[in-house]
Amino acid sequence: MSEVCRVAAERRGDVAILSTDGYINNQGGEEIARQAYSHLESGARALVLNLEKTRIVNSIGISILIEVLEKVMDRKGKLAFCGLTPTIDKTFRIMGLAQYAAIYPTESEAVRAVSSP
Amino acid sequence: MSEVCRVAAERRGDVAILSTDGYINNQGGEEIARQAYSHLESGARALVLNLEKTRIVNSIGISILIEVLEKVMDRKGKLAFCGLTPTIDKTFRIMGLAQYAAIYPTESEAVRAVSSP
Amino acid sequence: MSLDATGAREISLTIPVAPDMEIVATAQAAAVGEFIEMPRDKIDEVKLALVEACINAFEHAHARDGRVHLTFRVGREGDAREFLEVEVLDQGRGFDQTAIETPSAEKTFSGRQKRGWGLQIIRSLMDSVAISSSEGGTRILMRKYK
Amino acid sequence: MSLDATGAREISLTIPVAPDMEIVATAQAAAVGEFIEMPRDKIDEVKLALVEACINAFEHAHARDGRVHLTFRVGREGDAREFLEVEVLDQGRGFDQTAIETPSAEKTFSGRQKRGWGLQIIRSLMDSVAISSSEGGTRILMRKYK
Ligand SMILES: Nc1ncnc2c1ncn2[C@@H]1O[C@H](COP(=O)(O)OP(=O)(O)O)[C@@H](O)[C@H]1O
Ligand SMILES: Nc1ncnc2c1ncn2[C@@H]1O[C@H](COP(=O)(O)OP(=O)(O)O)[C@@H](O)[C@H]1O
Repeated sequence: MSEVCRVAAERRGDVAILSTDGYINNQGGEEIARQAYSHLESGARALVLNLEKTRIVNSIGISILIEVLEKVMDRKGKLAFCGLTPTIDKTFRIMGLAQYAAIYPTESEAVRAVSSP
Repeated sequence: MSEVCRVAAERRGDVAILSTDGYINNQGGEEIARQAYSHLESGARALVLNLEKTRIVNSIGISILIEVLEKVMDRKGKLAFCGLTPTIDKTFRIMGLAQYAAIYPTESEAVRAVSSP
Repeated sequence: MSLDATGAREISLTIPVAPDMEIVATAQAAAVGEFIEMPRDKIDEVKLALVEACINAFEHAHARDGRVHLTFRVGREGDAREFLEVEVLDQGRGFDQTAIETPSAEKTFSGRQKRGWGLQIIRSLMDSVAISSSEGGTRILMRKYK
Repeated sequence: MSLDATGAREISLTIPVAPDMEIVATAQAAAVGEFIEMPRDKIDEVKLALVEACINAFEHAHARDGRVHLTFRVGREGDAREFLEVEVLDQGRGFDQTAIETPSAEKTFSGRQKRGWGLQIIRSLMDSVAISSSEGGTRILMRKYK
């Protein structure tokens, strides 16, 4: 378990897929936000956050993810999560994130859901 | 990391292959010895110990493995190890086990080496 | 089981108030959880609760000794299921629990108040939580059944 | 790096004298090793050295408090490589180091004396080891460079 959260990005048309690896704390959250905003600036309309390789997201990390979600909603874009462990899923539900963002088991389902028809 | 060392056995002719999973301490060592002796009693002439799924063997565990090795040598049988991590390999060398038992990277090499021609 | 909640048998861990030390502490929760063969998802819940308790101590306590003290105990209530208990203690300035507003998704999403979820997460993920706080410091005692 | 060997920043762990507690303690060594990005094989060496020091304390020390106390520190000597230091302390009866016979493969394989390798393994796997022992107890201080 490394302290640094790595965030890898992939762009498919107007969908940006960010995949995290490791603990999402404030720094991890900020790195996700930075990459997310840069994709939004360059025309991405939807974001998929794949958290498959993350086992812990702390409440500070989640509060930053909520800011990202709000920014996406402001722009009438879409955001979907995938690859959540049961604990992360539970925490997202506790904090209400699950009411505002879609959660899918797999990345392909998430990408399909947010892609423009 | 489970505390219990599981030992799985497989018999191929007169070769018994014991595969460990977990920490080898005195109990783990004794379980290996028990299974090894039972195979020797029932006609096995060679033993292969596959430690691929073990990351720690303490000195008490190794001292029991040395007893098993001596018993095998008394009966003019053969014993080979495989799947050792660098640390376990190093420890076996420190304690001189490597001088008396053969060590191979893979199980198939170990089995080939101890099989009767 | 050689570790119990009677006090004699417990594992204590002291970490400095420093970035990422909460993650180093989760390793101990995981090891003790695995020791009693607690399922992985429950261990994850204990780990996150522990993380939240530690970062609260890091952020808010201003501990006089610059440390956070954790104690891990396993036990069983009568014939009931086994549990893992984690105590997180700081020698900080404490806080008034009655003054803490319960967070809600509405408040979080409408406004600027995104923080304030730590204690709520701890209570939701653990089976029981007891918090005592005074000017001497804060102690969170939390338990998760296997 | 927020953890150093100056004393202020260290992680301490206390475990009871009980079966398999040494393995629970290795989780902490691994977490601190990963924290400084020590390679996995070196972490394994630290873990085994720690296991040997703990089982010595369990078997031989008869600690008055029934516990073994571990301290983990990371540091750097001048511009040299980073290191992980592990201290294993017991409040047991101690031993006379001059009376300990060095083990050898010959003795191990010829006779009945199969034990006696713990300290040798610790010295071989760690980069530096200092042992002090008296009637008050035993302290093993060992260091591994990254
Ligand atoms: N260990 C502590 N020491 C002092 N104050 C604390 C401690 N833990 C929590 N608090 C107080 O309780 C409040 C709520 O904590 P929490 O629910 O974790 O949310 P957050 O940390 O995001 O504010 C904190 O803002 C702080 O005022
Ligand atoms: N923590 C300790 N307290 C008391 N005696 C110890 C301690 N550690 C080691 N010793 C003594 O040193 C001897 C050698 O230890 P070691 O090399 O680990 O081999 P072993 O434990 O197999 O005997 C032990 O037999 C014991 O007499």
